[in-house]
Amino acid sequence: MIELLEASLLLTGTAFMLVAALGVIRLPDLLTRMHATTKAATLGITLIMLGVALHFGQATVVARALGVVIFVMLTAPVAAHVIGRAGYFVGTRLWSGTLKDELRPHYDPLTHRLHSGLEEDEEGGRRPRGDG
Amino acid sequence: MEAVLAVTIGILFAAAIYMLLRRSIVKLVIGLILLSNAANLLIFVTAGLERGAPPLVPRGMAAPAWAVADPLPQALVLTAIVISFGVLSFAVVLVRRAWELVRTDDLDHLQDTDR
Amino acid sequence: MQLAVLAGFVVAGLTPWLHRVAGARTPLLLALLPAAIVGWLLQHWSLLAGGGALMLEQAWVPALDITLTFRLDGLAWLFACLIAAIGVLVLVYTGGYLRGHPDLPRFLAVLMAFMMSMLGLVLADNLVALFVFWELTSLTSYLLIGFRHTDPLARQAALQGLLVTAGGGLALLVGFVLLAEAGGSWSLAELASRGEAIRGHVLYLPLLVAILIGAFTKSAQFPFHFWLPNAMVAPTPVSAYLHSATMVKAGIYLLARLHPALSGTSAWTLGLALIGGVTLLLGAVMALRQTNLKLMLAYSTVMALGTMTLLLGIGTRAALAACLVFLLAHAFYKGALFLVAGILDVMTGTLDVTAMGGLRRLLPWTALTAAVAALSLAGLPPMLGFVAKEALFGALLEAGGTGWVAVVAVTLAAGLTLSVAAIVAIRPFLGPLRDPPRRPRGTPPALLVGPALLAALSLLTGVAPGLFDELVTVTLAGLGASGEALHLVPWHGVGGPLALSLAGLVLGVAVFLRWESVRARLVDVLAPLVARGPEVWHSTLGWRTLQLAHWQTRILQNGHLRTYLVTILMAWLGLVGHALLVRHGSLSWPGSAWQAHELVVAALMAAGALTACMVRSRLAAVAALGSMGFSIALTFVLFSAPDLAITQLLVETLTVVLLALVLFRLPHFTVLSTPLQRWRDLGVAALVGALITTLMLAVLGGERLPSVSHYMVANGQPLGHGHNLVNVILVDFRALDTLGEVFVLALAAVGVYAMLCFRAEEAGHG
Amino acid sequence: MVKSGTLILGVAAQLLLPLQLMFSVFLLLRGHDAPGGGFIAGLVAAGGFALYLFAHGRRAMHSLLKVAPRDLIGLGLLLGVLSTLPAWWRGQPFFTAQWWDLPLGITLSTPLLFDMGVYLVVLGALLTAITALVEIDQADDSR
Amino acid sequence: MTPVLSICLLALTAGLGLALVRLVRGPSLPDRVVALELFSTMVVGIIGIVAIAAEDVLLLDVAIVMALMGFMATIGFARFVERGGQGDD
Amino acid sequence: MSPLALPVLIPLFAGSLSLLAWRWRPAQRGIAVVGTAGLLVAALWLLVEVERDGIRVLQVGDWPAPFGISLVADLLGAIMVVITGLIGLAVALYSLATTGRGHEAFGYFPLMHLLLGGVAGAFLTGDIFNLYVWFEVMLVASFALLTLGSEKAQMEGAIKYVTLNLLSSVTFLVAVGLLYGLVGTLNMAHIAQRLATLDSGLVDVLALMFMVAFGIKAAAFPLFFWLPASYHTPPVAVSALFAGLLTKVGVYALFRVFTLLFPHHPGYTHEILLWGAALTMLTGVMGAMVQFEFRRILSFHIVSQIGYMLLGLALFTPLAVLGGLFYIVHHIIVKANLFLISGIVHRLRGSYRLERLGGLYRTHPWLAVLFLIPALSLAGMPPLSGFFAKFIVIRAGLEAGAYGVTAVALLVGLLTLFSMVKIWAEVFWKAAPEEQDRASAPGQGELWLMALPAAGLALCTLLIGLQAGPLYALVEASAEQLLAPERYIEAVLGVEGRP
Amino acid sequence: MIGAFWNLLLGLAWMVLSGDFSGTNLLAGLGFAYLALAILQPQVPALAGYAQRLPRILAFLGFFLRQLLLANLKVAYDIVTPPWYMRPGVIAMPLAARSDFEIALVANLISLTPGTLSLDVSDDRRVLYIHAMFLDDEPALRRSLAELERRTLALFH
Ligand code: NA
Ligand code: NA
Repeated sequence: MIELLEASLLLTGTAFMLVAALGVIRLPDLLTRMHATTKAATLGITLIMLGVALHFGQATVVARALGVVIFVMLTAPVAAHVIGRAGYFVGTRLWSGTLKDELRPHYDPLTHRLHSGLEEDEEGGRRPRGDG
Repeated sequence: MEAVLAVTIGILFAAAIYMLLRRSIVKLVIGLILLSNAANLLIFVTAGLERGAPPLVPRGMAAPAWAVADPLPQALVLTAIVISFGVLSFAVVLVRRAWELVRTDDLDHLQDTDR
Repeated sequence: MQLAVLAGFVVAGLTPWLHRVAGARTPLLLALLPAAIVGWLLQHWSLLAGGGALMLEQAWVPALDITLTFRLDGLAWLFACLIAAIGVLVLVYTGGYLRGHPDLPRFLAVLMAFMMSMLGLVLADNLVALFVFWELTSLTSYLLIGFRHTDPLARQAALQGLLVTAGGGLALLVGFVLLAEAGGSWSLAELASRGEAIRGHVLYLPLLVAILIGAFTKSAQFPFHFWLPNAMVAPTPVSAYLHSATMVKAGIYLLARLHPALSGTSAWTLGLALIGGVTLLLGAVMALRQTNLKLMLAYSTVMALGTMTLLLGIGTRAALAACLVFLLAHAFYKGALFLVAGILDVMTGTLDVTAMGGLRRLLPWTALTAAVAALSLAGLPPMLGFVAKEALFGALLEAGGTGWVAVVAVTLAAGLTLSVAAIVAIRPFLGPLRDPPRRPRGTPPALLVGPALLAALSLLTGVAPGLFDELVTVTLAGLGASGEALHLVPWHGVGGPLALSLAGLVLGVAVFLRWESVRARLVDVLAPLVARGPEVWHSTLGWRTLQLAHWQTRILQNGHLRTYLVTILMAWLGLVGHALLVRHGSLSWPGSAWQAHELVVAALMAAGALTACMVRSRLAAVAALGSMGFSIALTFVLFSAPDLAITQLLVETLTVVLLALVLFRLPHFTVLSTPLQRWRDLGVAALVGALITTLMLAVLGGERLPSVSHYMVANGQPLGHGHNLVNVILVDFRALDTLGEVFVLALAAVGVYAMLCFRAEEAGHG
Repeated sequence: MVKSGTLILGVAAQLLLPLQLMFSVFLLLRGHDAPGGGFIAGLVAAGGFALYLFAHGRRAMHSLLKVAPRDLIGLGLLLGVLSTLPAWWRGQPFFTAQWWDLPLGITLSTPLLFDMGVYLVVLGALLTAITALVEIDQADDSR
Repeated sequence: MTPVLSICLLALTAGLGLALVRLVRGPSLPDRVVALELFSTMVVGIIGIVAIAAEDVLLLDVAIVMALMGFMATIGFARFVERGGQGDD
Repeated sequence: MSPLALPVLIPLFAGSLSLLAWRWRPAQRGIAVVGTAGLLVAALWLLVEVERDGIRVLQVGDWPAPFGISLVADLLGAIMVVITGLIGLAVALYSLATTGRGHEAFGYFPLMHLLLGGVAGAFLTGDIFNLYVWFEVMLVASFALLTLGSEKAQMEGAIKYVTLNLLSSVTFLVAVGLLYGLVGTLNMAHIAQRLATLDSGLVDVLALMFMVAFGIKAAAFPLFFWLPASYHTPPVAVSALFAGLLTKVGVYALFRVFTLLFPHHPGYTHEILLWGAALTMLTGVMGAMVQFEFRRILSFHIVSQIGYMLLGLALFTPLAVLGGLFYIVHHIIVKANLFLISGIVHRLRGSYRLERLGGLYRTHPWLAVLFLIPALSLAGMPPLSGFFAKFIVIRAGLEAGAYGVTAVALLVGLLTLFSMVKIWAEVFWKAAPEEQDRASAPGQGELWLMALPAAGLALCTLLIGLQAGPLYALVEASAEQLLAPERYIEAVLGVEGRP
Repeated sequence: MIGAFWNLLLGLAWMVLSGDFSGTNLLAGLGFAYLALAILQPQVPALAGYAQRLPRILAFLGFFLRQLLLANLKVAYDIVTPPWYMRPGVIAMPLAARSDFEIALVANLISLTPGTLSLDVSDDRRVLYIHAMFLDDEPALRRSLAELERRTLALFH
């Protein structure tokens, strides 16, 4: 039973990882690819580590596996944010199917200032709106 | 597996040498990095490979009960990795400084000291 | 005696200080040393006259058979006396000649050093010691010839002399080593007694050739003669000293010294006689071509040296005796004439004979001195030169056989020399007074005393040559030509020699009378020969060597890093590949299991590396390197090396960070090389890779000895108190490696910091 | 050029640095018994500081570190060299490991001291290099 | 080694290959960086599987370090991109 | 207490301290002198012990050989360490006068100490991998020193220097890896023991790998390119240090490896070395002939002189090996000194280019004398140290019947003389050119501080020449040790020769 | 609050990593963690005061993991099937969170939630720009994002 659970955890984890890899190949632009790597891979690692914890069944291993998961979860979004932001700001092209971009109008490429669009709130009360 | 890795290492060396022979300084650095990686791996592989037996003594025992991987080449490679890391960091910065002073990426423009 | 010579060197070194104290009296004070040596030598003559020799033992480098032992026998005594005595005169003369010259102290220092080197040379019994002094004379004479060092010509002449004599010196060194091997000893005295063994040795011919080259270069024999006339740019005392009694005679001394050991073979006779004969003719002819007094004298020196070599080659007792007498005569008259030339130079400001005339009225004593010395040079009675020439002709006639060629040559040369003597002694002094650049007034005594004494000696010993009977006899015995006591007489009476002398006289007078036209003819005729002569060979050789050097340096050190790399790699491929082919037999494929994912990882590694090579973007290459590094780490994980894997991962990560930080400033990749170059590089790279793989397979598939690490595995925990064997090795078993490793890191960091921030600081200032 | 060091990265660095530092000490101390050791630990710590540097800038990192990274190198080297000497004092060849059992079950040893020296050197060396690079980068930008 | 593990390992290493393809193809530097980031994450997973296969807990330590430090490469690249080093990279 | 570890530890300790003192100049300068003097004293002590008691061995960490790392001092090692100390002290003193504030503030002295430490470690280690580590310490220190000052020429030279030296390091490392794979040990004595029992052609292959690796370090033909490209670029004290020591570590390694590990097939390996030696001599001297820059001439001459040392090793007779060793000692002293003197000239006239120099014979006669001694010694003129060095090698060559290569050696001697005389004529004899480089007048104390080490080294040259006996006896004993590797093996592994 | 949270977390991490669950080891871990945080304290204003909110944390974790799994499946499905169902876009999300830490935590959690990726926070920290993969129902997405933020902030108040 445990073995079966372990095997399925490992295989599912692997499958998610593969999906992430596939996504990185298939998805059309940088930001969508990053969705694949950040999430699918994190989930894949989590599942595999659960399998590992289950396999050894010792507290130390559980702790280690948990450590791996926590660390990945701590670092993956940060990395994604940093590179995604950098990629976006230096003008990586978005997929043609992208519906909207509310950021672009608020970004001043000369001063590198990123406005919230709420600055006028105090005076005019406009909500931030963007139209890709 | 050793034989397969021997071929791989040969490819690594070839790649490294090819990069060293480019005229671009940046490629030179990449060649150097490839070269030291290849050499480290060579030591590791030439000493013999062992699967699933890290050179760790289990808790409460005086020596591993089974054959473990040879720890000595591992220590050597570790030292070699560290050394090449130091050396290569230096080389990388050197290239940056050189470019700053000479303003060319072309090694063929760096002949003043030989002439 | 060693002490005296060494003291001489010390004194030489102290001369500048001495000069500060003693001022103009320095030369006289310095002359005390050679004078004392002359005294010492005279005092020991009685010992030698009995047929003995004085050995002064002194160790130096015993393990190398090098001693500083001095051996005083007849030959050494003769030379030492000449060196020291003429040395005294030259020192005195220098005091006048270079009075007030700013470089006088240095000149005296070098002159003293030279004198002591000559003394050491003729006194040393050990081959190596002799060689040491030999080279020292080359060196000190270099400094002397280049005395007027701001003049490029002086520097060039000095260099030429040095290269020729030092080059010959190297040949001499080879000759000496071979001689010692053939003779089984480094002692000249012992070698003299082992002539048979040496002449029969397989190395005889090479060692003879080597030694002859050494001697000939020093003694300005054809084809090495040219440096001597060029060396006339030196101050006159130097010319007088080096070319009358010392430097150039060193070669003659050496030939005489080795006569017992080496002579008696046809190679010796032929070599010496031939070269000597050519040289003497050449010297005589070339002398007539000159108008410069010193150059005429220089070529006549060449002629004299050739004569002595010829005599040594003939090697009969009479020839040897003639050689010794000739040597003495030449030392006297040539010393005197050079010094006279110096006087004329100082007094008139020129050395061109055609520009001088009638000086006897202004410089009567000088004229007299010149006349006496020139008589001796001309070989006319009652001078020692005449005695020498008679002996010379006598020896030649006695030798007979093919000696007649020599007889003709020598007679011809004697005639020409006579005209040279006439030109030197008559043209400047007789005839109508011409206007030289400077109008001379009375000669200072310091200048005149030397030449006058030497001229007087020529006359005195010419009248009473018997003074030298004992000396020559004893010396001959030392040369292995012992026999009954020799008697030198001022007049031999009428005979073959006199007839030849007369023939020479007639020729000489004829040439003298028609010198201007003869000279013009000679200049014309010889010009093409001179233009193709040994001096040109020498300069061509030097030039060609320089050209070759330029060429090879341009090819090798061409500034292209990649050709350096290719050269080194090809050398590596060639050497290691050759060894693998020749020394190592068959290769066997080390068979062991593999798993699919391992293959994939290996492929990823290779793919990462190849990607790094092929992508157009720098950062893509860095990323590819990163993927390769991670694959390597994975390999470490797969094959039980967790520490390595962690290290590799971290290092790889930080390398990428570093590269990203650095490459930012650097230019983009550009394709700079041609397709052909790329293919060539690919070929080299592929060969290297293939050889590495082959080497690994050879090691993996062959006999392998067990690793010493079993000890560490067994004792890492019990003795090293650690469960991680790799770490125990790193911090305990091989902690010294790790210590070095952290120093590498520290150094790299300091280097990086200095490289980057040194500039920042400058920028801050500027 | 985009301004570097965002709010998100800054907070992440603040949270990750203590974690990484602690983890590095952990790797250092248990390196003798499990994968780890001074070098690895030093790299982890250096990575943490580098992250902090990128997120908050050089000044913040320096005020955090208190000492110049360069001095860490010297200190580490000195510690490494000095750890070889106690053996001499006991008449053994230099570098012979010395083990002292202290109260509270703590064991101190020269290999550990040595590893700490390695740790400091690695940390110092990397930080020296990285701060120098960043500094120069900024100097270049300001020109 | 059980078939499950073999399959997992092969699949994951194949995934690495896919990531490498994206790394090679780019087209922009951030794309490559994302691929490298995925590469390192997958390595963590692979190490987990290998730990099971080798029955060695301590191999997980490698995974922990990788999980904690692997993203530093991305941070470095991002800094590069942010500071203007884009172009063809 | 054994002094065996001191020559390694003292510089490392001094370097660490100096690094901590960083910008505190007086302390750095003090440590520089005390540290290098300490190194010299420790080295002399070691030499005395080795001469008295034979080969000394220290098992680092008290691990029995071949399991730990052994430090081994035979006569060769001890002699080399003494020379290291000597050159170190001379350069340290000289540096006090010449090193600018900028250099001192950026780690000049720590780097110098650590370079010396690396060199000493290389000379004393008995472990092949440890040798690699010390090589790297030395190398990275030299990288840092070479680039200190960050001038354009330095960077250009350094790129070649770094690349080619790294190639050498990798070659070395690969050779060590293959060697370990073959014999499973790293202790050199143990390797020697095991190689002797191994009947494999791979031994020769590995020998050639090491030959190439060390040949690059030693700047032998055709592997020397990095040296002339870089040695004239750093501050002159650094040049002197490099010129004296660095290539000689490569030569030392060749001597060590080809007497201890691979002495079995001299007909193959040493024959190759012989060719290398001849070509090295020729190519170096020809390179020097065409140069007109003081330090470049000297740099090319390093290459050519390396050839003589290799010739000694290649001939492989007792006298030849002895000659090679004598040559090494002589050369280190003389070549370092010539660089120091070139620095004095530069300080006085502001240039290294011969055409911009001149007139120093008249203005600075003491400097002329100071130059002549090492210059003539380098050219092998008697009775200076170089004469005996060359004489022994040439005698050995002739006795071994290697006439061709001996002829080359002689010719190269003549051409060396030509080069030295060229410098002499241009720098000292020639009248000073009208247009000169600007150079501030040096202070009297500064000049003294520069001249003192140069004079000291010149005195050594003179003494070795005039009293060649003691040094001869020393290197003779050393050559004997080298040619009897079993004594080394026995000293390291014990009499019965552990596993 | 944050300080103590990290202190405890670090201490526990120490204990579990070293595999030694004795009290002294926990103490040591807390000590090391304390030291590490002490170094950091001057830099982080947020490190001040904390309360036990373990139950809320656990509930939040459950919520979060469920989100993670479900949305991942959606993305996976889109990747493995040939046509693209996704409707990506960048939206601006007004932030209720105020402290740096809160903003960062919200942003990172949003990044971990499939379908959304935090790009950047505006300079005045009032808006978080998010790249979303499925914008077919934007109001629903905004609602769920707001819910996530609310639950996250509830952990600290
Ligand atoms: Na280490
Ligand atoms: Na789809």
